Amino acid sequence: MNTSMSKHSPRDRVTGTPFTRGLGVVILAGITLLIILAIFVSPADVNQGESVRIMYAHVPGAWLAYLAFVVTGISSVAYLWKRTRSLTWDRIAGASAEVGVLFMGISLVTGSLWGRITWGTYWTWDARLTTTAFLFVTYIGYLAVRGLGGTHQQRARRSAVLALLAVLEIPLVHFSVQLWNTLHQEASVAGRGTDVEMDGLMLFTLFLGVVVFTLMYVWLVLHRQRSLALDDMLDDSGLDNALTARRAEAQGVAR
Amino acid sequence: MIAHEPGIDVVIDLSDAVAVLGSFPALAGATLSVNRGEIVLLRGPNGAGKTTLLRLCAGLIPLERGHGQVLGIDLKNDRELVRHRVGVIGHNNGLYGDLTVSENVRFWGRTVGATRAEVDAALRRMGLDGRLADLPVSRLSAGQKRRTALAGLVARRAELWLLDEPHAGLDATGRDELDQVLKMAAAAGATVMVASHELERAAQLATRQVEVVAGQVREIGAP
Amino acid sequence: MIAHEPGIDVVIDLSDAVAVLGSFPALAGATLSVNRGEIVLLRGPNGAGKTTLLRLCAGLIPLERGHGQVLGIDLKNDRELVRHRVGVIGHNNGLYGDLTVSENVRFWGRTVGATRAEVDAALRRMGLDGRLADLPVSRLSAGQKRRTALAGLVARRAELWLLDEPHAGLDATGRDELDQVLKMAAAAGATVMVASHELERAAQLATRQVEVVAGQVREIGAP
Amino acid sequence: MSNSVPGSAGVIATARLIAAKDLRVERRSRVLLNQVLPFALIVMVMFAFALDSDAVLERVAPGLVWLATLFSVLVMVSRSFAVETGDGALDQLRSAGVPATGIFIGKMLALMVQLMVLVALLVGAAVVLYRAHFSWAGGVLLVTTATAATCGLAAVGTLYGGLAAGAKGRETLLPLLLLPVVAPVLIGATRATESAFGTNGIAISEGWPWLGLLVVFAVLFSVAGAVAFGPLLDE
Amino acid sequence: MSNSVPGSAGVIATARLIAAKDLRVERRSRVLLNQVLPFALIVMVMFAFALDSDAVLERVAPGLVWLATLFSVLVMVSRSFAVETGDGALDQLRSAGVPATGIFIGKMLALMVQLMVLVALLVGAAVVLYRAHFSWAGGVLLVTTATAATCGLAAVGTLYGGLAAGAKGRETLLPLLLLPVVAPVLIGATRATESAFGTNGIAISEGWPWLGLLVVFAVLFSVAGAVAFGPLLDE
Ligand code: HEM
Ligand SMILES: Nc1ncnc2c1ncn2[C@@H]1O[C@H](COP(=O)(O)OP(=O)(O)OP(=O)(O)O)[C@@H](O)[C@H]1O
Ligand SMILES: Nc1ncnc2c1ncn2[C@@H]1O[C@H](COP(=O)(O)OP(=O)(O)OP(=O)(O)O)[C@@H](O)[C@H]1O
Ligand SMILES: [Mg+2]
Ligand SMILES: [Mg+2]
Repeated sequence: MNTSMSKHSPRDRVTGTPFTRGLGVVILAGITLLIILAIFVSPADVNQGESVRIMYAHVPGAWLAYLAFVVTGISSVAYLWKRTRSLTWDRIAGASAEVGVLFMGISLVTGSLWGRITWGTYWTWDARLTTTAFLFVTYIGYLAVRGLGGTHQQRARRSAVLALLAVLEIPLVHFSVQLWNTLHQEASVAGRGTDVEMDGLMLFTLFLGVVVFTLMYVWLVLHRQRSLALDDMLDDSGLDNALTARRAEAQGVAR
Repeated sequence: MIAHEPGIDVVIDLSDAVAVLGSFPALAGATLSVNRGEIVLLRGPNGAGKTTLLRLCAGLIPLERGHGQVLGIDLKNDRELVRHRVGVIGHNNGLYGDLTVSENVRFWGRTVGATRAEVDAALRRMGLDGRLADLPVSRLSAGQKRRTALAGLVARRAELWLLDEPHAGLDATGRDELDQVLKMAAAAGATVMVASHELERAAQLATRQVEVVAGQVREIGAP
Repeated sequence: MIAHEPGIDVVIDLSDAVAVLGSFPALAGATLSVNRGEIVLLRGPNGAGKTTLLRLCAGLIPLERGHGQVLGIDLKNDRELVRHRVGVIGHNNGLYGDLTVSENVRFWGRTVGATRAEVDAALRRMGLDGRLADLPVSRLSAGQKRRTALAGLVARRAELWLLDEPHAGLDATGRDELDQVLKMAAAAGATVMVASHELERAAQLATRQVEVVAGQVREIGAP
Repeated sequence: MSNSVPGSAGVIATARLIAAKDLRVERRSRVLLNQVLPFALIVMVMFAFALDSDAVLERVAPGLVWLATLFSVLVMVSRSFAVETGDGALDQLRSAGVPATGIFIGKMLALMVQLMVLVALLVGAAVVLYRAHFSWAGGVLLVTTATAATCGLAAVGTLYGGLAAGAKGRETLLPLLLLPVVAPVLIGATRATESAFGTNGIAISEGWPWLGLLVVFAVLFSVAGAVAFGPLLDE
Repeated sequence: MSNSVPGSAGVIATARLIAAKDLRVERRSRVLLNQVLPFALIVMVMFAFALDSDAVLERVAPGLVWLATLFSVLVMVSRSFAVETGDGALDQLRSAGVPATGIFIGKMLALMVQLMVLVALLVGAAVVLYRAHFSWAGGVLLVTTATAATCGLAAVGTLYGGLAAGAKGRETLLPLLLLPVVAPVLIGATRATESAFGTNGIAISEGWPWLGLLVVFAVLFSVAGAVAFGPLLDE
């Protein structure tokens, strides 16, 4: 249980802290810079033309979704391991999965817009696209299981098991382009020796995008984790009230 | 003789135990101590928390707050360990409708390591030999199903019996048979806790009565 | 006042009735006659055919052989017509777990044309107003579910009440409330038939007892 | 009730009660929204993946929409009757003398409303996923097709769902009963949708005869259900 | 039991008990034989309808076999757990302290046996219906593929079936959880079967890596299930 929070007065029970506020400002600045670099400064691609600018949202989105799901997996391990068992880990896992689904959604939407421009279609049954869709749905299923109800521990246990199995799909998505011959871009940045040479400024913009998305991820997870903690606390204080009420009921029946 | 670890004579020991269903404290601070060999009757109005108390003692639901030990095992950390030493029957029977009476009883007996002889004895004990033994459970009457479930329970030698309205549906003979089984088990060193609304009948069986009201436990003198 | 067709004072009239479950004659030639205003207790061992007898009278299963009339309606040809004049509660409750207590009772009341006021009265009668009324049925305790089912039954003005172990699971207050409801209904001209294994309790309620043994009916003198 | 004998509600009133109850259960449990919908979408994705060729896909998109609908119908019907049989409510309905025709119409209507939502979303998904072409001219045809097809599916689903409800092993009996009967719906709806989409250059006018088939089917099973539901439920 | 305290049966004994019980229930109710099997066959026929072109059909036959298997798995898993939850038997198993790993293995084995029968018949049907080519050389590959795939499907089906068993709306939660996860099985089994059939001129040697994927999947989920089933069932 997160006992440190209950020491504060209710007024302090907001999800923001000076750190996250500072982080928020940095992120706003970062987004501004990213937009400027991505849309105005970086060059158009030889093959892709202007549409390559979508990449600066598409690729960081996918990568951060991976990161989020991996964090969910790691927190789930931390929850399952007896020595570090704490609902905080479970809440981090849940928060991270939610943010991951969001980023995966961003990547899917930008990807299909991009596809419309370069392949002439929003969607095609390419392995990368399909496996991405499966990954997306898997985590929707994960969130559905979190919402099943039951005690907090039960929720944590079930979803942790599920998270460990789900995270294994990530390599499948990542290597799908090699497993199947596909339309989609091969791993050109993080992949093994490819002959694609990226323009320096493009690479930098992409790098900046990843950094900004990472900061956004951290900001979102911190807030979401805290709001989940508040939800759980609300449950607990609801339990206190309910206990009092039930005890009073027992008094009422006293002979 | 039922085996037991020597020295543990307080079989159930709850203090200020809270158990939560959904977000409702069905048990709101229950304190109860039961010794070996007792037959305790749980009484109290509908929704008071009797079923919840039994399930907590069986290690089926978590102990949210307070302390609890059953058969010397801490409910907070090791409640899974309680289970195979406890015999439970709830509101449901837990039977497979496609299997026959004897197959069901044998299945439940064997999951807890009972021998064939023990299973047959249990069937006889509950009057389920003869025509009924080979009838699929789905064709039984309500009381016959309850009997079958009880036979499955009798087939194992539990140290602690937790029974939730076991008499419901049984006919007069069945009730007598069950009471006799429970008394014999208690005499042999097992402990029994029964929730029931049939107060006159259960009072004859019990060595001690306890009232559950709004999630709390109150002692009532010996009957 | 419950309305009834004048002149029909024999509400149930079975002679040598046979009802078959699967291929088993659960009722093997039952003869029984019940007058308006009676409260009949059906007793007898498990599997004797009490549930089958009740279901036959409710028009739920066919009359295989023999003769039978309920409320003046022939069971052989028109058993569907019996149904909307009879109130039945079986071993199951027939509730929707996702709906609340009051929604369930209102639903069951309205299927038989009960008014809102009647539904509310039934809820109050069974002690289901207050916190419970807005709780989904899936969260209730066993006895609370039974109460809800009974409230749904009370909300309608049946001419013939057929109850299969209605007390099972109810607490002491609930039993008293139910008995009172049944006595009032009988006094107002309805007829009641109850199967039960709680003989002491049911004997106080009944005006007449009847024993079912191996699919046949035997009279027992007034209590 | 004129003779002051308390009777059961009429057919229409019953139908309304049952439909309202089913939709309320759905609103509480959100099974359609949270589970059937994603399921149907996944089914479509799986098909697409198993077929694995764009050219083929585009050609069979309308068929896949209706195939996915069909599998969802199975799930929804079994859910709809699980609600009734879980605690013996169906038996209780029978013994309360509630008119079976009313039960049938009520459950069918509730199913139809849910199916309409589902089909609307699936058609949307097909337009995006399989690049089906959606012309506004075909819209009218598409909407009437969807209405007639859902009506037919809801009718036959409710009818057989009720039949299978009491049986043991109903999880598997239902598909067995349902799938062969709805084959005409599958074909008719697919062809009508194809011509609404203009798939394979089929003209819109070619769709109307298929629509006729769907209407006949819907009327047939609605009437059959209304008449036969009572005997089917009875023992 | 050495300390004379009556204990529960061991993992292996439990697994055997549960598997024997499940198979006996199947023998009594004949759900697989009388209902799932025809269902799967109808699904395959429906596909044939929806696709409606021999050339395409022959190419996608292996995919359709596994798609039909997949849908049958859904039905069979939900049946397998309906047996347990109908009268609270699963709860009773938990409260008897029966080792969860044993329950998992037992139910998985029973499911696997039934699936093997199903797949064998579906492959046979594919050979006939879709005129798939069956070479004896590909036989070994086919049999090992079928074994590995059924093992994986049974494992993941049992695992998620148990998870969904207690939940409300389980009829629909199960497909949502199951379908995206088994996609790799679908793909792997399809490709391996294609090369065993020699569909599209794919060589048999190309099938073996896919078999590897299936084996990894089966091992992964068997182990995960054996370890995680207890915590998943528990409240
Ligand atoms: C709906 C359509 C799309 C989806 C779901 C999608 C999905 C993804 C995913 C999941 C990744 C991360 C891959 C990894 O590193 O493991 C990715 C990366 C990438 N995508 Fe897409 N994508 C889509 C469309 C497109 C299109 C149309 C293009 C460009 C023509 C494109 C170009 C890229 C590039 C360049 C990368 C970075 C590759 C790397 O270095 O790994 N994507 N996409
Ligand atoms: N999710 C929930 N929300 C609110 N209340 C709940 C919830 N779940 C259970 N309850 C309540 O918890 C109590 C459970 O009581 P329990 O089943 O232990 O009663 P009992 O003493 O066994 O009653 P009975 O005699 O009727 O069997 C009931 O009052 C029920 O209404
Ligand atoms: N298909 C069948 N084959 C053989 N016997 C059957 C079949 N179906 C039902 N029976 C028997 O029919 C009888 C049904 O009795 P019924 O349910 O009416 O008993 P009851 O008097 O209500 O018993 P209880 O007190 O246990 O509720 C039982 O003995 C049952 O075993
Ligand atoms: Mg109880
Ligand atoms: Mg009975």
